[in-house]
Amino acid sequence: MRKMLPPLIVMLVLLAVWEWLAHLIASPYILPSPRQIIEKIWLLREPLFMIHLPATLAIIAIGLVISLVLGIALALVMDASAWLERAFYPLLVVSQTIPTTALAPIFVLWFGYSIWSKVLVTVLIAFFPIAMNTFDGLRSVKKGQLELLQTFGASRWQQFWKLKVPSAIPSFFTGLKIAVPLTVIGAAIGEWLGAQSGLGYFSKRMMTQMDGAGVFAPIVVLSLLAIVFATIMTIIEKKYITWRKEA
Amino acid sequence: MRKMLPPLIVMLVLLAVWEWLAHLIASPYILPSPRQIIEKIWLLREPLFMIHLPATLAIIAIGLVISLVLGIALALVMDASAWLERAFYPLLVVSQTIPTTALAPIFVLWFGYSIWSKVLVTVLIAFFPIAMNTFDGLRSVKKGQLELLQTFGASRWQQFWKLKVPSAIPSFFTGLKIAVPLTVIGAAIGEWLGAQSGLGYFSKRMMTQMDGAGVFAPIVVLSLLAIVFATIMTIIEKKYITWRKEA
Amino acid sequence: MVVAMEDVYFSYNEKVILSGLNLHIKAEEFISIVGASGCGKSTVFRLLLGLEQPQQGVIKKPGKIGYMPQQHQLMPWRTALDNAIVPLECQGIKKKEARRQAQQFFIRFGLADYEDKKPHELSGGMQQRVSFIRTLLTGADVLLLDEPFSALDALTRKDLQQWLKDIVKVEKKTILFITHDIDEALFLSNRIFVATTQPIAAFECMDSSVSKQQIYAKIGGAMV
Amino acid sequence: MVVAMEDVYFSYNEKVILSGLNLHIKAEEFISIVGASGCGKSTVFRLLLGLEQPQQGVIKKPGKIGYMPQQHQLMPWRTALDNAIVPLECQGIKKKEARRQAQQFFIRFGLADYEDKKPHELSGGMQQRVSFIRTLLTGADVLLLDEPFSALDALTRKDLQQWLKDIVKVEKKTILFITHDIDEALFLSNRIFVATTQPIAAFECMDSSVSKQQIYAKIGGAMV
Amino acid sequence: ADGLQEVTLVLDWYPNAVHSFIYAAEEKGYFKEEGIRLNIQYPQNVTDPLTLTAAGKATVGIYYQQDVVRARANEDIPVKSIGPIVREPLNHIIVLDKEKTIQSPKDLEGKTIGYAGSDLSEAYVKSMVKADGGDPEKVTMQDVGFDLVPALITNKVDALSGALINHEVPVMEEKGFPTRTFNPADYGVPNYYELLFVSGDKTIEENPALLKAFLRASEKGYAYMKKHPQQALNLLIAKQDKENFPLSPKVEKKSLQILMNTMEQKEAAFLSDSTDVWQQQIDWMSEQKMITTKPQPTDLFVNLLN
Ligand SMILES: Nc1ncnc2c1ncn2[C@@H]1O[C@H](COP(=O)(O)OP(=O)(O)OP(=O)(O)O)[C@@H](O)[C@H]1O
Ligand SMILES: Nc1ncnc2c1ncn2[C@@H]1O[C@H](COP(=O)(O)OP(=O)(O)OP(=O)(O)O)[C@@H](O)[C@H]1O
Ligand SMILES: [Mg+2]
Ligand SMILES: [Mg+2]
Repeated sequence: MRKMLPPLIVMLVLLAVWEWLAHLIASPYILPSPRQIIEKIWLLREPLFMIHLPATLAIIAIGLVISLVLGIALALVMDASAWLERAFYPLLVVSQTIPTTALAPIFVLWFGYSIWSKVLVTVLIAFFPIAMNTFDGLRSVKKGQLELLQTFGASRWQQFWKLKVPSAIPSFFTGLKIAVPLTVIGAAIGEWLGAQSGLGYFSKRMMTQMDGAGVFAPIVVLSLLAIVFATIMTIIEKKYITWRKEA
Repeated sequence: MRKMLPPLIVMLVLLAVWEWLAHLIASPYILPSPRQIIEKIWLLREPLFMIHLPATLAIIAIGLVISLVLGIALALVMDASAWLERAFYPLLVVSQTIPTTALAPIFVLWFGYSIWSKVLVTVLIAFFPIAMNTFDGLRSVKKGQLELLQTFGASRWQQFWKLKVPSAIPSFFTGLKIAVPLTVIGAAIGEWLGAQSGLGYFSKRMMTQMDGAGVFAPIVVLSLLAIVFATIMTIIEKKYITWRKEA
Repeated sequence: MVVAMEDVYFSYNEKVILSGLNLHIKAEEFISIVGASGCGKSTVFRLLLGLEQPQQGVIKKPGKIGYMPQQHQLMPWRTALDNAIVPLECQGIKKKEARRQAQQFFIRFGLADYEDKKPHELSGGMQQRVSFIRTLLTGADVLLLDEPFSALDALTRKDLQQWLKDIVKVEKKTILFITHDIDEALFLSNRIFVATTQPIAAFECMDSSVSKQQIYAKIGGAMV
Repeated sequence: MVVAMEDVYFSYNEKVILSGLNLHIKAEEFISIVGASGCGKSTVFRLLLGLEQPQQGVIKKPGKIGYMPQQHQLMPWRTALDNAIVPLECQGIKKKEARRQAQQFFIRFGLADYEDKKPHELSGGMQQRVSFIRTLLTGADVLLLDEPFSALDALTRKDLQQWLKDIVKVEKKTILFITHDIDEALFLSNRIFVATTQPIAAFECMDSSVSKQQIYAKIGGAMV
Repeated sequence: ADGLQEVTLVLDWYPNAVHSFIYAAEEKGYFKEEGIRLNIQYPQNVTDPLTLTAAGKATVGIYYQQDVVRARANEDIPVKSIGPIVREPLNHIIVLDKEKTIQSPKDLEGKTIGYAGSDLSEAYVKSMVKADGGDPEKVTMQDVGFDLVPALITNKVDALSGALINHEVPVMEEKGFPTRTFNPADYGVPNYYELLFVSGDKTIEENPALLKAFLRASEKGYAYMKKHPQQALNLLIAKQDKENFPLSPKVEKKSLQILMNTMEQKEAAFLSDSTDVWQQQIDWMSEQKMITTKPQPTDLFVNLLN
């Protein structure tokens, strides 16, 4: 567990600075201290972990799956032809520049107040880095290897699975490592815009009460969630992607 | 200009679908039609392009520069040692999971209602893909090339400029292509949280007046802005990064 | 004719490589191609494989060709054995069966202990042998081999030359073989094509009864 | 002794490559190393360069060594000329001056027209020559060359061999030279180190008066 | 299946004391008695109560009077008020009690006022300063986004417009920030309804019976609340506790006390409406150039119950 040391040290330093800052500002409704937040989490452990965390996790899980499918699909489409790349890339850019708040009424119109409008917000935020990085990975396929595979009579399907997928995996993982925290914040924003449960919803409700520690408590839970996910990603990556630097 | 054809066709199809949808919903306060939005842009051209666009552009420009500096610096730090990578990566993840709305009061406390609180929101959103992708690029440096350079007695500085930078550039560009639309939306969100001018501010004002076309008009301008930036990125990339697939 | 080129012109950008090349190879022939470095030997292979398109001329070739490129092009994420079986996989053969077939070659070529190594854990000569095995496993009747033995020590090389010479007889293969080793060319081939001009307008065709010196003389001035 | 290994043990994971190797090379010697493919020749170079650390034993070496790796390792984003001048750049020499110095070699080695080509636009032998020039431009007194001429045609190869033989005399270089071509080793070297055992416990040292057959016999059974 | 008709109600904000009568009616079964299955929604977007009812996606919404006027006048959005809930402004100008230099709106000259970026707030402030004899041009308006209170207590602004006397004020008090407030109705702005039920024209036309039933149930809820304010509040708080969102009982109690006086007036019953209030509002907004056309009050509200 020596690997855990660096993040722990940095985190502790950060918490110390935060605690100090919080005492300096001395306005817990603006910046609560870590101690206050932890107390709040403990106090609210029941609703936080039994009700709101599962609600948010559901959005994250569904959102991540859809982001993956959509992101990979778009990467494949753009990789399939330069024509399609040129056609789709501007669209992806546009999708990133439309504030969710502007689209929220339309989401509600179509999906009502169901989980889907929150999932949609999550997907809208998270699919983009997956699409771009996967596309980047697909483009990094070595020409020599591709040509050789073609001489073996490999079908497009085989070229894809035997060469493109492995070549794209390192970049794909980078995309995933960017997207995972975004699904977490995406879910929170989705709930922020309107929900009946979930950590983002909880945080916003607390904000209307000017309960600083209450605002940050669910956010800290969200952050920890993201760190857990990200750590899993990194472990998988370190374990399976070892060939990266070999020419 | 045959290269412009694919995006134009897709855009036109999309606009047609949108126009049709808008007529179907027939509630311009929820989904205005493209025609209505264009009329609105024309009507509001003076304030949009003379006042609000420059204000937003300033935030985007400053935000992008800071995101670049910060993102690249973090990538370098993480590349410098596995210790630092492990220490910093969770921090970056956390930075992505904190809703700007929760931090907004703190930003305001420190920066007041100046441009800097909006720049901060922009940076917080845009630096992450730059950092992650640049880091990814740095890690893709070929071991054999690095070893050879070391036998030439290259200093760390020389290894960096002669090998790491060129190796990282393709990934860096992918990061940039992800980050550019995010700076645009980041600026809009920043303004959304409190501003006196800017396209995001303008859109929000229109929303409180339930002027659907007015809400979307500045958003469309933002999107076009992002497309212009993204296109410039792509052209630069296509022009200078040609060695990618050669083993 | 199994393989033929009729009046083929090819150039990279402005640089003309082939100007009106004719080439006729009959089934079961073993042809070596020799010529100065950079004269266009590998390019001829690329044209035959359809990886480049001639600006002019006709190319006749079988549907299936086994190609061993000059650079090994092993996939860094696959083990040596799994790199070798790629052509079999492409033919839809199950991995297990494919590995079984490949293992015989690994044993024969002294790589039995290296089946599970990644390419970067192999020596240069080992990488080349894996690439060679991979080409053999295509099962194609026509093989294009681009300097297949250049990274091998003299004895291993001799051994593989003899093995190749024997096997092509038994299995009735047609071989095009690029090499810089004139002895190798003389030992293996029915005919030797010597690239004498720049760009290549025609190969000077020699049979294996000529002497090493005669070929040297034909290749002409060193370096392009 | 310019370069020396004393009782060096080295293994990759469990696989032992060197077991107690001793090696002594005097200034201005030209040493060729021959041995079966995969026996550990390139590994000896990596140890001398400090790219691998011995598990045991002492290695003596000069601060500056010129290394030509078995794979060319050219940077795909640089032109041939700019690849060659990397060592000069690392020494702080201005690009313009560096290019001027490199150009002489490009002309000498028949690459004058290819200065501005990217590596993938070069033939295999051309890439190897660029890599060779790059090693020469390190200006180091000790050069480790790992199969520098393996991709060259016979005539070019002869030409470069002669050139190298002449130049090392004039410039008083110490050379370690891995090759599979016994003739080449005999032609160039003062002494030939033959790897006879697996793992390498010692090199059998022969001077250039021995015959090709004697060396063949020493290398022993083909393939590891 | 249960023979009930579904009514989707989009609240103006998260549940708080002002919604006590609805929760009371729901818990006491008044909606069921009227054949209604109530489905309460919180807005995803501030304008949801208006736009969704206009689009027929929700049956009833709770929204603000001026926005109904403007929706009709400027954007021709088909919504109407079907009954005022809060009959007086709650949106007062708020200053910290310790800020002694601001004793009436004219003292705002040279000060900075934080608001959420709506032009309505701008109009209130300017009208009030002017009516009080000050120069509106000397007031600085600062858009502070959604963080009104933090802006005030960190002294980034000197006063707030857009915060409510029944929510932000008691919350600030609880946190140790007593305040002073100025009612727009006391300074030149005609009295207006802070909150009202709205519904889409189509719903009003096609299903007035359902809306009537809804309003009757609401009236019953209000009557209950009036008689048993503490119990009604407890119903709301219990409901919120079940959702694990603890409301501060102290704040909500204070809030309800303030609200009780505003939901019904001597001459006007709960949910009853009058043309005058609308006409005054239309005139004032037109004066303020917030509307380009002057709609008829009858286009803006209906009295379904009588
Ligand atoms: N992709 C390319 N783009 C431009 N020029 C190229 C390309 N590939 C090869 N060439 C040029 O074509 C010529 C022939 O190359 P080719 O690889 O066929 O030579 P070769 O005979 O195989 O040489 P060698 O024995 O050194 O491998 C060379 O001059 C080379 O510079
Ligand atoms: N990075 C590595 N990890 C594990 N094993 C390695 C690694 N590099 C080389 N080896 C093993 O070390 C042995 C010696 O390799 P080396 O490259 O030194 O051989 P060589 O004598 O240069 O052979 P060749 O003539 O084929 O180039 C081989 O068995 C090889 O499999
Ligand atoms: Mg070649
Ligand atoms: Mg080697």
